[in-house]
Amino acid sequence: MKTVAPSARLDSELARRLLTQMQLIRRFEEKAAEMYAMGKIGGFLHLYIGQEAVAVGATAACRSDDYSVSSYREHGHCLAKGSDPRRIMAELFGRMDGLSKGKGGSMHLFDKGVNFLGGHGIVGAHLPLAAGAGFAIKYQGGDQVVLCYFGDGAVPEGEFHESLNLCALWKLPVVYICENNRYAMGTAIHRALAQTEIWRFAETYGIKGEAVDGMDVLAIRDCVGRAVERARREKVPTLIEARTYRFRGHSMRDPAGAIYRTKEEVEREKQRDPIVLFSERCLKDGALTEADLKLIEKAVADQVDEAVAFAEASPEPPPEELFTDVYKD
Amino acid sequence: MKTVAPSARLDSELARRLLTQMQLIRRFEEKAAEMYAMGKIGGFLHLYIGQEAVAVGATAACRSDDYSVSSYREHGHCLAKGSDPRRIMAELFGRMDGLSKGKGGSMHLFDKGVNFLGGHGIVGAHLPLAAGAGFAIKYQGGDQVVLCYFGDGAVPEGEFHESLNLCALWKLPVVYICENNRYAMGTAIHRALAQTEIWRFAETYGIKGEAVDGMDVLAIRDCVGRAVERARREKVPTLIEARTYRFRGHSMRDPAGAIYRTKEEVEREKQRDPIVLFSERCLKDGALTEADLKLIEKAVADQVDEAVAFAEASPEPPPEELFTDVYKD
Amino acid sequence: MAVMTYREALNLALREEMRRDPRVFVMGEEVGLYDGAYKVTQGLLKEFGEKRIVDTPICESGFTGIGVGAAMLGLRPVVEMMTFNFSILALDQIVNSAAKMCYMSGGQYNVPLVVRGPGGPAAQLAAQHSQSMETYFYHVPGLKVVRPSTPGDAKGLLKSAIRDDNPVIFIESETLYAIKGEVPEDPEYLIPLGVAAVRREGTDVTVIAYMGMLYRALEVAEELDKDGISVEIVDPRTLRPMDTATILGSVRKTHRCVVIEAGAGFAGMGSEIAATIQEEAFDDLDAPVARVTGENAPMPYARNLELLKTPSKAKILAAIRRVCA
Amino acid sequence: MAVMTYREALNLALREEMRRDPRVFVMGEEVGLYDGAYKVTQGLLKEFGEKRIVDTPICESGFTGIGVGAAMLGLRPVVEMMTFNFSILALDQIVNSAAKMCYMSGGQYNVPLVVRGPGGPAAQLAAQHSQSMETYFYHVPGLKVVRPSTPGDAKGLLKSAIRDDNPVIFIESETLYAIKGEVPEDPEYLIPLGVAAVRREGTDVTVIAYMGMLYRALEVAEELDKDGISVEIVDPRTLRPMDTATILGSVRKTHRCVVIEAGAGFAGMGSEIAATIQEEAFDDLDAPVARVTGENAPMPYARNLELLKTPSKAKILAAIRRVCA
Ligand SMILES: Cc1ncc(C[n+]2csc(CCOP(=O)(O)OP(=O)(O)O)c2C)c(N)n1
Ligand SMILES: Cc1ncc(C[n+]2csc(CCOP(=O)(O)OP(=O)(O)O)c2C)c(N)n1
Ligand SMILES: [Mg+2]
Ligand SMILES: [Mg+2]
Repeated sequence: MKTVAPSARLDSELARRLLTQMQLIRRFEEKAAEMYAMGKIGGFLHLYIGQEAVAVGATAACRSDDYSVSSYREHGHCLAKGSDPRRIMAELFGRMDGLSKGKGGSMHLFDKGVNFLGGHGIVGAHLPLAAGAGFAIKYQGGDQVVLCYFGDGAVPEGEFHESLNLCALWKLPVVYICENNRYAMGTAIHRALAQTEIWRFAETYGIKGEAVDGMDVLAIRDCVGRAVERARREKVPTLIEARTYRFRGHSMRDPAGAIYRTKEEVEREKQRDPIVLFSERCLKDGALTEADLKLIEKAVADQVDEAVAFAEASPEPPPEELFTDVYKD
Repeated sequence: MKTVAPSARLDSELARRLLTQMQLIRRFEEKAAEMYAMGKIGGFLHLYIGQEAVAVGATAACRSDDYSVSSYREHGHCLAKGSDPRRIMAELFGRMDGLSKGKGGSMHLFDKGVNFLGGHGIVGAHLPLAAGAGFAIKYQGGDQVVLCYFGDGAVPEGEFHESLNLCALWKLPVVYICENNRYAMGTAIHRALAQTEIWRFAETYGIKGEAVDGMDVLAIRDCVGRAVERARREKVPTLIEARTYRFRGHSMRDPAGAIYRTKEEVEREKQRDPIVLFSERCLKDGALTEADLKLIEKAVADQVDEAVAFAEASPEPPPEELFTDVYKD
Repeated sequence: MAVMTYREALNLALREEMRRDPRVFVMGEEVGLYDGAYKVTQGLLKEFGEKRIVDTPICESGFTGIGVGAAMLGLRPVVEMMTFNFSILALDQIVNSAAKMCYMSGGQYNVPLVVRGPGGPAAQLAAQHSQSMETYFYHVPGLKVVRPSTPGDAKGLLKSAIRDDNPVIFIESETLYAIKGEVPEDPEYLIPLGVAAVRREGTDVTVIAYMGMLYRALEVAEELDKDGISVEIVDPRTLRPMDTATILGSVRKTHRCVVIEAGAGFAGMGSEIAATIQEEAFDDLDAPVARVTGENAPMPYARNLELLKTPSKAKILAAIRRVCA
Repeated sequence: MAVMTYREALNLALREEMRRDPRVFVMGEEVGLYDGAYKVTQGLLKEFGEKRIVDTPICESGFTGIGVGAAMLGLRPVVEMMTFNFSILALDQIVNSAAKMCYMSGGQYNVPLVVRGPGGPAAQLAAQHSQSMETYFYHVPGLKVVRPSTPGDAKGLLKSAIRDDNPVIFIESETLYAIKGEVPEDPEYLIPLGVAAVRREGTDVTVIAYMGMLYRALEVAEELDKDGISVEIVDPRTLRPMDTATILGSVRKTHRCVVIEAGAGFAGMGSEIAATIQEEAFDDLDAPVARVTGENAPMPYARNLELLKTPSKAKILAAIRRVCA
């Protein structure tokens, strides 16, 4: 695995921003898990806990007019992109003030306001969509970039290959970020892929591939930053493999995630909690103080409480919403 | 491109067999083209002319209980596998004595008697079928091998990736032979693939990849022979890229094939006619004489005439055949 | 006769058929080590080992194609779709390879393949994960399509599907896995494909329903009994081939019919059944065949909208009353 | 009014819309350098250049997904399927991405995408290349499905499809590309989606047919005229949304109806139309709605069997006589 020396000096503003975002995602999802247990949220709920550094680091390398698109495990990517946590929570609650008026739910968060092209439920299916967004940017003469997040489980799907080939062939400004958390549900990566060094798939297509420590928000920011610059200037795609771990089960219905991995493994990985690692780094570097950390913690907690209150107060979508948005008039 | 020194001494029996098969395919298809022009054959007719060395060389590296499966351009593969030319011609004529009682036609030749698993019309779709045959062989404890022929146009399809990954992951005895004739219909390979050295796709999956001169029947036999041995002994797949050229248009409906390639290019490539090359080699080596060549030519011509006569004489399938074979009882 | 869950009945059918025939194997995502995403294959890895219980990567087209290829060589694969929603990625292999192979080869290569897994509406799984997928299959010559509504049927039909020499699409339901019912323990208990079941006898109206909708219809029938409307309920069990004779027989007796269908209504299974009934039993009908179907919208996530999307008891009741008026 | 072929009419529609709106682009296999496998896009590369006429590798799911993604960002892609048979590989992108995006996003992202190309029976192309693919689409909420039967419709409907803000499945026919007809040259000639056309007025029986079957029906109608049977022919033009009002209006007048469909009959478009008619116009019917459909078998290669597979004039004639008896 290639790792990257974190940038020498850590700016306080940046540190605060990154930590706040990671904390927000963490607390938001912990709360969502609670709400799920209480029956306020239904369906599938896939938590991003443990992987926060990827979304936050990657998004930090982008401009706000860049695009992101993700799978069903997309709360973190959507929050990092700048969506209003209140509207996300309302969406999870299936309420009218949710991002999609409650019609999408946890797996299908969309926020046009922040160029978040959605959470998609069919594994692998959003990789071509990202290529399409890249195609449109180039067609329109823009210089934005598309970040496409997906799991290691999407790599064996045909659309992974089709998308990489098309992006490489047509030189599209897409950064594919595979969040390799080592498992697709219960399937460890070596049981799914003949090539477990996912970044190496890039080689064949003649594009740049890179592996990065997915628990190090600054390393991710740097790595994605380079890819984004390449994409913006040269309109070329990159495949990044961010090595991370999901601390929870696959979804709330697989709470332990304990059949296919040992408790010891999970405990060991939790030692590399990206939020703890970054907090320590900030303290050590003097970028943030213990008091700053407390403040962040508090602000985030308030934001999450507010999100829940907002969601609770939001009405159910009215019955006629069943039939709106099937077509755009 | 890796090329392989042809085996030192050329055995007369082998020479006769390979040349006869290549000639048979060539003359059979020339006749089929005639029959198509006369309206005896309908639908699509994709000729293999120019590529005969691949099917013949590859099949010569196999046992008769090995399997082959191919695309819609499969007359050559089916003939090389040992199918009765009369029954193939009857199939092209849509007659009851055809391999599939006239229900499959040119794109869907099947011959269970010689382990020919069919011609398949959806580009890329038979690559997983080959993997499935390999899976079954291993499951049943057999030591056969599956040859899977496909065009360069199938490489950008998702199933190419899915199949290579599965075969590499599960160690299935399949030899994938990409007949790179440089065009998928009118699309030159560099307009379809970010990686035009198709054999290099093998690398990522950790399997052996090799390019071979698709106009040299002995080189193919050697190259496929090595792959078949690996598959038989170690149950591992191989990806072979056979570099060849189709002398005719994509199908009889694209007779010239002249929009997307120059006349000069076609003429130049025809200089490397695999049958001419091998005939010369046989003469030079003394494996065959001019008289032998004439005899072969004559025998093949007779066989093809016989095939046409057989097809002509065969009745149309009776109306009730519309409803048989929809299900097996 | 044992009482067991629908899930256990499927599991038992798989075990029995695997014990009986070494050519039968199970393949799919999470079927082995994880014991099945919905635990239908629980314990099979332990009993039969990795050779016959095969965990796959996520590549539906690839592994379904492997199933087809293996079937051509004489194996009898049971391919699990984690949910049938994902079968759309394997549709080419099912429609163009599995369903047509026997025909294209003039009967040389048949494909004894079962593709099974849960389908239909599930709780708040939204537009992509809560679809009635049978519509992609029952139109296709060369396929058989089964929707088993009870634990006993789950066992008897799955066993028949596995023994069938043709590709069978076998769509279970997440919402039925936990229901209990009587299941014959006889390892030769087979329910032939293509035979409907009369779930309830009645004289005034025929209701056709399967899976979750069948249970809703049964409840409605009880309520209507009090009002003196006697409802006969027919469960087709197999959608292709459809047991038209049983359906027509019932309608010729009751002269009225309501077809219920969870999926979107336009051009669904209900359309076929209604069209056939009016074609074959026009003069027996005292009222048009009514359809109660899912609304013509994608499945929404919000619980309140979701409830509106799928036929409610109230809607079913109203339709029956209407045709009986 | 110019006379041109169906193919030319499509070509003209594409040109006009591309001139009118720079967001419109064409993408697919062989659409550019090769001028289209069936020459529908002939000359477009020359006029619009490589940026807007995009040749793709063979990867239907990939490039259709690119179309959907590009549409989300405001472009208006016209994706060609070389033939619709191959759309089955892109079905997930069409059904789960394109059709549901607007709904799942609560109206934020709509997908103004056209997927077009030839479909339906073609001469001796056998089981995999000669399928009536509309059945995979018209059931799906969020899609519109068009089958244009005449050169004029080809132009007017394709232009409407391109201007529509929703995904439209536009299935042409290989066997119609060469037919000629009148085509308005007005670049604002638009035929709204969802409006059927009465192709022939008559009083005794309504025949519903589209594409090749429409022409067969028209011939049969002429023959029946001699026998004093007056046939009205309705061409739905759009299958989703279906113009039920026009169909019902006609049936209420003639009291009899025959639906013709090239594809396999079980659970096809004819089923939906027959079901709707009997539901909505039961008391107006003097006979059951009859269906004449393709036989329930894959498409055979042999010419004689192929002729038996698709509804013949004789079968259509017999059905009309039967309902008029
Ligand atoms: C095409 C498809 N097949 C199967 C599924 C069911 N499924 C949902 S998530 C998942 C595992 C995906 O794993 P990975 O891509 O590694 O992402 P992670 O969950 O680890 O974030 C599976 C099999 C699906 N949603 N789509
Ligand atoms: C999935 C699919 N897409 C498109 C086609 C139409 N088509 C038939 S052959 C062909 C070109 C294939 O080229 P290649 O794989 O290189 O094989 P070759 O014809 O050169 O032997 C295309 C696009 C098809 N049959 N299947
Ligand atoms: Mg994963
Ligand atoms: Mg080629």
